[in-house]
Amino acid sequence: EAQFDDVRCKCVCPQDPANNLTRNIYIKNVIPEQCSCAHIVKREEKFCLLCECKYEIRNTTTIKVMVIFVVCLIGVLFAYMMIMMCLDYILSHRSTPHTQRLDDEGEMTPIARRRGGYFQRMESATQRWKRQVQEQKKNVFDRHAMLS
Amino acid sequence: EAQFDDVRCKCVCPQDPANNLTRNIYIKNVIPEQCSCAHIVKREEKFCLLCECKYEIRNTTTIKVMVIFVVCLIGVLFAYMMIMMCLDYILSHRSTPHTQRLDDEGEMTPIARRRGGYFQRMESATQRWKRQVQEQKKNVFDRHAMLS
Amino acid sequence: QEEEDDDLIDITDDDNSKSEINFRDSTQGLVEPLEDIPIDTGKYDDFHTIDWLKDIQKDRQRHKRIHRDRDKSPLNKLKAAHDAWSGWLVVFLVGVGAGTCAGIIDIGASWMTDLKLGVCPQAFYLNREQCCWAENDTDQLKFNDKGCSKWHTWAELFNILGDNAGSYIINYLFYVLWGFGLATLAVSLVRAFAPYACGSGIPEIKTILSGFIIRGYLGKWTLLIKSITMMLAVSAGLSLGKEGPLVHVACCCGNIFSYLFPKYGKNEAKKREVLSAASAAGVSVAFGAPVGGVLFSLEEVSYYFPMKTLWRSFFCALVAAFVLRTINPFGTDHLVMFYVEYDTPWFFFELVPFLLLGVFGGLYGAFFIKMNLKWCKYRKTSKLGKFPVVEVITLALITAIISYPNPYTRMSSSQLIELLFNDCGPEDNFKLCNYKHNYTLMLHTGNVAASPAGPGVYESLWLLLLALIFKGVITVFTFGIKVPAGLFIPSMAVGACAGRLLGIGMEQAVYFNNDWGIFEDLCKPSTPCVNPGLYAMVGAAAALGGVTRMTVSLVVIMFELTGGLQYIVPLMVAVMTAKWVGDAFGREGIYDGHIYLNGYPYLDSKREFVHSTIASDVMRPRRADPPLSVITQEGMTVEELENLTTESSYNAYPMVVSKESQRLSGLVQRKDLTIALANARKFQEEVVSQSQVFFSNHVPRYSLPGQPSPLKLTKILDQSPFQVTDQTPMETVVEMFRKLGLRTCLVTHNGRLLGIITKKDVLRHWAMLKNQDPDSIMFH
Amino acid sequence: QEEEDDDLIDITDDDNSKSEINFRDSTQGLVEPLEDIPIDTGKYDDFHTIDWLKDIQKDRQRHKRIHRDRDKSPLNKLKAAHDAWSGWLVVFLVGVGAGTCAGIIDIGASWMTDLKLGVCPQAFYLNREQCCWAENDTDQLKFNDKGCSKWHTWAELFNILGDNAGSYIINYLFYVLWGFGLATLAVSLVRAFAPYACGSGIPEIKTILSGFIIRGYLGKWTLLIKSITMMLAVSAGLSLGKEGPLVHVACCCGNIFSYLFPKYGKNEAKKREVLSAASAAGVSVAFGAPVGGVLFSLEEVSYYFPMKTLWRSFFCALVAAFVLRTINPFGTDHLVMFYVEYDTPWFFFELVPFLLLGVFGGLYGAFFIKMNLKWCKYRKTSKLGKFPVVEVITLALITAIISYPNPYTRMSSSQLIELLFNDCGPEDNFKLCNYKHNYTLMLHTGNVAASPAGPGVYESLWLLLLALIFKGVITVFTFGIKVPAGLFIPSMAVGACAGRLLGIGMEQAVYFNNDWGIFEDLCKPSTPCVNPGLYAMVGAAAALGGVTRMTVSLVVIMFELTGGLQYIVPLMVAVMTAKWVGDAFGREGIYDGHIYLNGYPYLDSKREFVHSTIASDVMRPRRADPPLSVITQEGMTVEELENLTTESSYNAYPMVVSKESQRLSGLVQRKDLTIALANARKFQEEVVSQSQVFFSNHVPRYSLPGQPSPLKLTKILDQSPFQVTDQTPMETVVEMFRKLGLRTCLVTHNGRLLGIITKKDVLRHWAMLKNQDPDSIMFH
Repeated sequence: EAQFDDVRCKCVCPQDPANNLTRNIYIKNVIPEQCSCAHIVKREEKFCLLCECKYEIRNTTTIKVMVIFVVCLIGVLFAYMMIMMCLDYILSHRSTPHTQRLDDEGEMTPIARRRGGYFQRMESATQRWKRQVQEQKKNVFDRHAMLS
Repeated sequence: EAQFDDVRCKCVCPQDPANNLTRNIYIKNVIPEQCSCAHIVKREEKFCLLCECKYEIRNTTTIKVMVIFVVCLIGVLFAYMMIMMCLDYILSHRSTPHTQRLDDEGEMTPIARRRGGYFQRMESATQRWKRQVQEQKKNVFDRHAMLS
Repeated sequence: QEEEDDDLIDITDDDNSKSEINFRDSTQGLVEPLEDIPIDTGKYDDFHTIDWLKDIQKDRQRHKRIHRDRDKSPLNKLKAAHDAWSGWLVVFLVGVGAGTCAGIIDIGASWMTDLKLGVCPQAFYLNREQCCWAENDTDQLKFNDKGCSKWHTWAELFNILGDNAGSYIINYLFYVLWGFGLATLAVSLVRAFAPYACGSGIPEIKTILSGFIIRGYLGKWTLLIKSITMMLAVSAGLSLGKEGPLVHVACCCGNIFSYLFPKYGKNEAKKREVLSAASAAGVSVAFGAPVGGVLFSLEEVSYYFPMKTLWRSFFCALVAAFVLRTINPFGTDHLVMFYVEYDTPWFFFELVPFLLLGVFGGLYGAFFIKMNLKWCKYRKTSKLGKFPVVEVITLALITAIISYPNPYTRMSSSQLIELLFNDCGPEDNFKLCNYKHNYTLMLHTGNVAASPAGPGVYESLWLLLLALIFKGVITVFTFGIKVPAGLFIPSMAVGACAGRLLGIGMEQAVYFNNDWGIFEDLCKPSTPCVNPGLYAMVGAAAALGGVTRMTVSLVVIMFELTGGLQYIVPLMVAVMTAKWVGDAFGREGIYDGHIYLNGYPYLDSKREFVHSTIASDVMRPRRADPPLSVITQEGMTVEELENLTTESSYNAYPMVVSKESQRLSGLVQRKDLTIALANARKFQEEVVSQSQVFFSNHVPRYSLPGQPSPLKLTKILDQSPFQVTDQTPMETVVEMFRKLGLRTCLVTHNGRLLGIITKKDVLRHWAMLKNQDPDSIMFH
Repeated sequence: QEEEDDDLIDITDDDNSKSEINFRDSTQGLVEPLEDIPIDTGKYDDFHTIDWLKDIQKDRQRHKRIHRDRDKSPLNKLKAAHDAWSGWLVVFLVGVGAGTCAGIIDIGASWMTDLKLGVCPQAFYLNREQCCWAENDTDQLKFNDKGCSKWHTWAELFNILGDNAGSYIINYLFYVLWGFGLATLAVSLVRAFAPYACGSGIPEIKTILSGFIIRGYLGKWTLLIKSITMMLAVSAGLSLGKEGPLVHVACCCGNIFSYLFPKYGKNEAKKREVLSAASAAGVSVAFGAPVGGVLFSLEEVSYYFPMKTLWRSFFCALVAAFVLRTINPFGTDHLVMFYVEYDTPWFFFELVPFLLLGVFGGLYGAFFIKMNLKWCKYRKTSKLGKFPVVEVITLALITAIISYPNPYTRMSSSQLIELLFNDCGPEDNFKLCNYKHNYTLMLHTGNVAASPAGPGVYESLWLLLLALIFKGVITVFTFGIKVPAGLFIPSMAVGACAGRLLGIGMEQAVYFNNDWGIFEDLCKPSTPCVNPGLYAMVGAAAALGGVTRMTVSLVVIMFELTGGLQYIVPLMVAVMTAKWVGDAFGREGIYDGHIYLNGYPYLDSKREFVHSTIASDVMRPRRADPPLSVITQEGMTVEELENLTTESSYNAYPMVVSKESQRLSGLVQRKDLTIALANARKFQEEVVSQSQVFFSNHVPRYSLPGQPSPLKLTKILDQSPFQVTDQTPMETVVEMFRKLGLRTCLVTHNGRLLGIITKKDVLRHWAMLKNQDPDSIMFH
């Protein structure tokens, strides 16, 4: 559809209420060679000499990709946040020793260990990250030692 | 004379050899309100729309004063330099003890002393300045220790 | 130890400790008794101060080693070339990274901002301006809240058409709801993933660049969350800008990319060179002003700024601006943000209103700084600080509810600024440009002459005044909430409103009093005379200058921003006046104010130390204190040293030749000592508690029978500590700390050790002299 | 003592010594036995290095005193206000002075330059352009050696009309004669009145700003003679510019005005702040580029550049530019020198030719630096140096004779640059713009499309190439002769020629290969594509960058100079390439080269010290030397001290507690010591040769009968000398010398004094490590 094309020729002309000319912007999708007042505005030459025509290019694909990327990112982060909150909620409502046991179990099962260091490293990284976020939270939100 | 007035209106128009228009600069002394293509170039409106008119002001008095000032300054310096060179030449061709005597005399006469500290101070300043120029000369021209 | 560090290191480097060993001494691969033990030094703890000179020395040694090895093999030659090149490469990458981030943020934020007003159903990803891109017959769409036929407001989407109360209410409701939703999302994300992502970031970056360590502050999560929430917060309509946070984002890029190059990633002092360049890139992409960015980095942010950094900063800023321009999805040619097209001259008499704008800027800046710091202090100490999420949401709701009715607050602040900066051409037909033009004269001369204002302009005046007051007040409460929040744009908006108001006033005054002496000579009827857009520009610069107290960089940013090279004198007049007026009420800018509020250990390089104390007044121990814990060069046992390290909490211990003479011989870092002792216990079995420790080279060749074998720890002794005499004036000491980037300095008298001064002692002393609470400074 | 100083002090200050006494101690009006004697310290000898920290301390004490006395009386309050304000006032005055000087020089030089070609009989004071100011029907007068009817060439003045051989010969003859006469006058004036006025001045100003004293270098005679001879030298047609010397002139203004304010006039360190600002003003008026001037001062000239100086420099540069613009006698609106009007975009593929221009600039820079330094060295050492006047005159004759036939060398270099920077509009009808335009298409689209070149352009190509070679070679011999000579303009002219040549080549290549892939997409037939003017601009920047190795400041100067904000990337590419290519052949720019050639004691703050020596390698005494001359705290007699000061020539003596312990207790300046001893002999009758001198406070209350009364000299003892340990790496020591501006530093080991390092020791050491002749450094 022409509306969402990536090129346009835009001519800006001054208004002249005396001659009933209130319209002053003229836009068309044309090839660059045709981007001149004579083609776009279609008025007498004298009027055209005061107009300024500019050929403009945009890139809707970039916009589309980036907006979708941002929306997805926000979605994923939001979902992750929700899951974490739910997990926290569930975990905090279970008894502590139970959690402890689960964790130990998870770390000790030979299957898990056999599945390779990757998951372990991943998990320890996550743990570390969580601890770090906790630390940051403490500094910023609880102790107000920073960024206040 | 209009030629050396301080204002002008200058219109620059494109050449158009097709219509035998090779002249492209139009200059006139007018009041600012009249500095428009219509007044200066006196051509049809279509041609005028491509011209650019500019009203310019200069200050010949400043130029005159400054150029005369500079010329005088150079003249004075040149004369002083010549006098100094002549004096140096004369002094260096006299015998040294004679000069010595003259100097002593000049410094010792009660009249000179009575004439006040101003001349003395002046003279000592000049002496100091001369010594300094000698010093600079030695550094720059003889020893080539600086500015080479 | 390891994990503390890892959160900053984003690539794995397994040869970490190995290279450290090599670095310290290439001959000490094997562990021998009496030989030194490999120690992994050079890492700093969180919230500690770095030692610039030692870091730079380390880098030179590393450089020398690479240079020396260069001829050994082609690989080494390649390594040397890579090393020489990596300084430029890293700033290039940082520039690309910062430019890309800024591009994504610009697109996302502009789209999300327009989401409050409506959508483009045929292509949801386009904002209003882009949606109406090829719409014929739409004029001044940018400054108009009516859309085009393709763009649907929320009311239209629900089939409530026309200009009636129903559609107004629906639109109002959606505006507020979106504001609420986006703000909630922003603050929750910040809270959940990266609390360090909130705020403007510039005070913290200043502190970090002055040599402080805040782990995780420039990490990848901060980058991600700050980028995302910045868009959300701006779109929520809160009175904040994305320019300050962009500097933080660029610095995150700088930190992350510097880990690709061990030269920068492992050396905190070198890393700060990259960060200086990154902050220049941040401003460069925020405003499209590369030169201004470099000057901002130089004037406002950086602490040590060698010439090499100047060149690299410029390169980095240019690359970033160029990448952003290349992304250029909106089809505008101009690199800069608020491009103005006019080129009209200004007149001498206009310096008076520019001066007035400067005074306004200074007063507003002083008011803003005072109020904002008070409010932040209140937030910090009262119960309000317990509800950061609620605070943000409430503020978003209030802002949205008040903003919508006034078209000048309904549009985003940067749109408002752009609108106010522009002059009114004959083709503009929105209210602010509602002048009674004489079209015949205009067509004849080609100039837009001064014209009397129409009713639209008068209406705009009121709305602008309201917008000015609202923005001026709400920003005080907004700056400091727990979402990313810059104040460049809000301050500029306030100043631009004031400037435009004064500009329209001047314009009309000149038009109606055209026969006055001064106006008659200058303002011919056919030529444009007073340009209200220029006043808005000058006002914006003045307000921003009053708030941040920047001068040169601000003027350069403004003239790059607007492309108006000839308005440098008006801008300068206003900015300098704003600074002087602001300084009369308090010398510190908003960033310095926040640094003091948070008690960061920042030794300001701009302020002069004007007191006449001497080093012995500042050093520890004080008169009443117990004597300094010192180590003697020889004669102390392992046990004694271990007790020393556990009992006292000093970071470094001076070493003397003997307790009696107290002649200074060096300095030992506590961290090095503990590690060295632990290693010795672990690897050298013959070392026992009673082993004598030797820091000098006078180690007995063979240990006497019956005596435990000695331990030699020469390597951890710093034989070149900085020392001053007790009579040295504190101004000299402060200069040394500032210019050389010292951490500790020893005080001697006639060659005898008297005490020790650390950077924090200096800060505490200075705070005390300024009658501040010295304990407010954050000392870890 | 007095007279050495007076040559710099241009106002009389009789209360000089009095205020010095007050300054040292306000209570010591009366001379008592055992009390200290007033000493007039704080003055430096010619060719000595200043002590920054002590000077700054002195200023702070002065400031504190004024601040303390403020409430005593209204007069004191006024004094305090004046003191606080004087920093801004002095830079304001300097700006006004520099602007005025530049205005006079501009007018004078442009008039005198045209004198070579003819006169304006009706108004002899007008140059050609101004003479034809209101002449209708004169086109492109500026770039045309034909005058108008009012302007008479010399041939016309002698009634030899028409375009024949006779008039050509007469004009040629006058051209050469004027060149000869003006050059002779210039060199004689320099020789007779102010030999320091010759050269560019920038290397010396760099050295002075780094803390060196050259008395008379910035005096009023230098200012006068440099201003006058600069005009003469430029007008003589020599291949030199007036931009570098303008920096020197501005610094002279800075020095002279700083004597109006004791705060600056009497404090060498503070005076250098004013000089930094003045050098910014110099560049600002030279090019009309205030921001570029500040960056030039920061990047190239200044040594210590605190933030306060940045603001003041900017202010000063702006004031200077503004004054110059206000003088504006030529009726041009543009502040800048080479204003270009075009705004055409550039394309990616053009970066390749820009890069080539950068390479050319780097190569030319390397060639120029090498050849010029060789020639200068030859001049310095051979018989040529004995005939400076003959050299200048010969060079002027050669230049004039070769220049005249080629119209591009006949015009002045700055006119040539302006011509080359311009694009060819349809209205230009001189040879360089002789294109076969399609006028119908042009009138239709309003654009100047790419067109094939006409014969005029091809002729110009050859002439430009000849001009390029001639200017490139003759400048090598010109820079360094004994008249004021800058090389900004000649270098830019060379680069602009090369750029224009390449630009025309590219333009025609694109026009004739319009169907190639890359060109087809970008260069539409109706739009302008490759702009040769832009290439000239880039080439000029590259050549200047190659010669001076400036980067950021050069780019900023260029983009301010031309008003072309969008060409920052091409400029940057070319300048960085030029710097890198140039650095491959030798790291130093032309100014640094001249500094080393002349052996000024300049401790470059840009180069890194990369060697691994330690302090004990550098300190005196060396292994074979006799031990250091030290003073003991007590026990030495007046006679011993007098012998010490006469026998040894050190500038300072370290003081130890006792000869046995060698524990350091302070430092005594030799000058202070001699004056103090002489004063004691003069005013205190009981002081005899055998009197013991006490530098500590342990003076016996009453002298024992039979023993001469003791002399107490506590005041001259500096109790806070800088000290480092012998193991300190030299890079740290160099940093200390650079950043703190030390003069001397003492070396200790375990608290015992080992030796002393002076700034000159550091320089000598560094020169030795670079395999230079260490004795080439000028040590006074």
